[in-house]
Amino acid sequence: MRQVISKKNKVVTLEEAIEYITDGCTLMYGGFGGVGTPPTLIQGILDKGVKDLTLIGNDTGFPDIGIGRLVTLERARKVIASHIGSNPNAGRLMTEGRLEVEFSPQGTLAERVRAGGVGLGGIFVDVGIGTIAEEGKNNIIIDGKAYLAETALTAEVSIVYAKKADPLGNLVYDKTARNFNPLVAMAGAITIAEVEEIVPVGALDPECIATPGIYVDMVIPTKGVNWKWAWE
Amino acid sequence: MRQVISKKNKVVTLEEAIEYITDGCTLMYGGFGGVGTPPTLIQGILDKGVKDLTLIGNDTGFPDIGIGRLVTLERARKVIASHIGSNPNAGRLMTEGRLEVEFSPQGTLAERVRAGGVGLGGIFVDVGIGTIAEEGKNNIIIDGKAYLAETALTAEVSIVYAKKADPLGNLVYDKTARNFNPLVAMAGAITIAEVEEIVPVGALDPECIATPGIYVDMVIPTKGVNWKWAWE
Amino acid sequence: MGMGVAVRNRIAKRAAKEIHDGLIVNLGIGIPTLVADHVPPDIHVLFHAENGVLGTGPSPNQGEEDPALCNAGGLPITTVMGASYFDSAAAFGMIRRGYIDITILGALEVSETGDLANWIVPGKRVPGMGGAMELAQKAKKVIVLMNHVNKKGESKIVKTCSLPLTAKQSVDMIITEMAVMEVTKEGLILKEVMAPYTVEDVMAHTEATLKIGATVHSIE
Amino acid sequence: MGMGVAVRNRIAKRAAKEIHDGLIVNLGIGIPTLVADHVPPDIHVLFHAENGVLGTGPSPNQGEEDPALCNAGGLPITTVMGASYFDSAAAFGMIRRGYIDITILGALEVSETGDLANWIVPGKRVPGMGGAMELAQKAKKVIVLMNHVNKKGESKIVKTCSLPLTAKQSVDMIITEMAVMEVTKEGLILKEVMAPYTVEDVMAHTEATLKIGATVHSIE
Repeated sequence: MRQVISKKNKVVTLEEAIEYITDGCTLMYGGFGGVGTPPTLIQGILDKGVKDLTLIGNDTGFPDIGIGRLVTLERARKVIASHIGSNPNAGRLMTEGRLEVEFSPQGTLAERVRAGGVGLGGIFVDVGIGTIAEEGKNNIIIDGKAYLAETALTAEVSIVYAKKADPLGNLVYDKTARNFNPLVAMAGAITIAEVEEIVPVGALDPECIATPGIYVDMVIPTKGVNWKWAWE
Repeated sequence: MRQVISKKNKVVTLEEAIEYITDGCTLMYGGFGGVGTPPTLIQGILDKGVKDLTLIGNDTGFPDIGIGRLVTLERARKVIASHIGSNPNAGRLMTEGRLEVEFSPQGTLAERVRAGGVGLGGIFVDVGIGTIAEEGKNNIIIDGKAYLAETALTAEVSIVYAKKADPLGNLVYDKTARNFNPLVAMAGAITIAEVEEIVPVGALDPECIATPGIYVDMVIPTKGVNWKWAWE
Repeated sequence: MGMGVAVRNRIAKRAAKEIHDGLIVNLGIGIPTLVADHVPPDIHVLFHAENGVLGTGPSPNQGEEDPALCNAGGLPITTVMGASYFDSAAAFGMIRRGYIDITILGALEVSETGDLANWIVPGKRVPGMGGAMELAQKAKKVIVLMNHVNKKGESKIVKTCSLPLTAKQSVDMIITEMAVMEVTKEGLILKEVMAPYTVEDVMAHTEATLKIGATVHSIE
Repeated sequence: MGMGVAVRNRIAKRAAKEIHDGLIVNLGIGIPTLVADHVPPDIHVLFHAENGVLGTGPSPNQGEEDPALCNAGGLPITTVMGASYFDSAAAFGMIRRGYIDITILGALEVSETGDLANWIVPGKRVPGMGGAMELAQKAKKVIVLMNHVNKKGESKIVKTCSLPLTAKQSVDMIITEMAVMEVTKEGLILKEVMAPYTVEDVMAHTEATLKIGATVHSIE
């Protein structure tokens, strides 16, 4: 589908973007506790009724915040994340056998997503040695030290949230709403960016572009956050 | 030695910085064809008479440009790089058996340096499969596909060149003079940044800092490039 | 943690004493978050949050929160001069590379050799490890703040962890409402006792082999 | 490459025809660098350089060069609106992930199955592979621009490479001063002949099994 998208003006409607997110697909999402997760795309996925998703992201948000909304409404059959503690629905569904959950240490998860995004097969890392996190993983010894082989993660579709985009898909983020977004943006075969503001080509400082447009296929304007933050 | 360096004001003199670069040490350097290689630090190393260096960086510059000056004057016993073609002295010394050279594909080299900088053991990558670049490397099969295990690189001292620094060591770079610098900055046990301008804490946009000061131990002001570029 | 504000702050205050000038510190959620408030203003510390910021400052005033500026626990923060933002891979790069001088976090169990368990209760709660494995394994100094005993009154400081580990031999110091203990090569050492508890109280509530330090200070 | 400016530009001009609207293109040093000058201005192309820039523009005027703005060959460049700078790891991330639509580079030898050798002459020159392995292995389309024969008059288009490989089965198209050839599943196909050379000239100077395409065009 990638070929039909314009490389010169990537701005599309929500409806056009949501077409690419289909039942059973692998969906990677930016955000950390919901901060930096694209609210309008989440709503669009909910409204379209997409189901059986494999979700890949840092966490499962909160019950009514971020990706948590999809988890709570049982739109996912599997989640790969570093923690699900802030969304009790995820834990309940896992216990009930209705949601498969694969955990990675947070930094390892970030590197697995990045590795997928930059075309590596994976990384080796010593985090989790001596814990159950090493179960089922290849060991590799380098200079007498043990490492775990951690495989790259990619997705059919990645969704990210940014502060500004130009029509070429160049992105800048906003403070800690950056988090996993630049990594997730690289790892999707199709990447959709929801942004607060669309600026003309040339308006972004080339030194400060966090995600070059090469990684972004579609840009949609956000309708804003439609949930209440936990601290509110 | 790291402990004696102030974390609040990392600005030191060239002489103080060069103390950390000693005979036989492993020295990693930023730059790509000399662009982005710190000229004042190179001059300081030459003047101090440091020898038997193991150099790690993208290339060996030109005979009288960048790291090439150290190579030409036989201050290195080993180089790990992706190419040495622009400095015929490197090739000559290698042929004469006076300089050991280890090649990595450029992107693999960048990732090996980054891996060292972010505390990974290494990466696995399929670049170079079916060529002599795979000799002596561990193979790993993931989902039926072959990858090479490429080990992380670190250095005792890293030297980088940046446009601006604040006293905390936060760095921003200048256009394509960025290249390997942010990676090299992370991989040194001691990292010295030579910069065009030192600005007060708070003057750099927190969104645009390419190298957070956590990675930088010392900052020195540059005396400017003291070589003629190949195109001049 | 099921303890009052005064006790939580007392633990946080004691932990803050470990933070010296020039250090880089990562605070976990819960009591550790309170530690920042107890660091004297003349001490220059850079607080790191693993979602992607170095140089966090005090909590914002109510009504001045920025939803795009939170710590790893999702709570609104501010930043100090010289702060920087980066992605989570870069944030964990700093952790794995060993640049975090002190990490302060909670625990379910700590063993006398410094093993840490804080991410899973088999058959009950499986919240996931988040960034705790990296922080516990890689920070130069790991300080655990927690209740001395669990809800059943059982010691959380044990000979051997029964829960799945977060990291082996990683904890350096434990601060509870009863005591301050250090994990050393010579074993787990009782260093300080919090009033009104006595050395005997602490020993009675500790399953691990706890050696009494040469000088056990009492904290009022 | 030991050929005149006119011939070099002719090869570059032919290569430019492969560049369509919307593509992302990486140009190697030597003749490939000239290709940019032959792309019509109404074609929107993003040129990528592996040192760390997307969106390079024409060469600067003499005296307007910026030493901090160069291509991977170290030559001064400019940028276009919408350009971005990044480090070399990010630059190669784009390459390995398959985002380069076309890479145009030089070669020492190309085999009839598209094997590329361009980084080492054993016993003579060992310049290193630089970024050629990534580009040849990962770009969607690999175009080689080179002399048809080497200095000894021997074909550089061979049945099997004798030099160490840069990448196996990677080259899609070869453009020389004599001809345009494509590597296909059916073998190496002669598609175009550059005047004044004839099909017979090309066949006589090609060691590889070269099949004559259904319609061989002649380029004036």
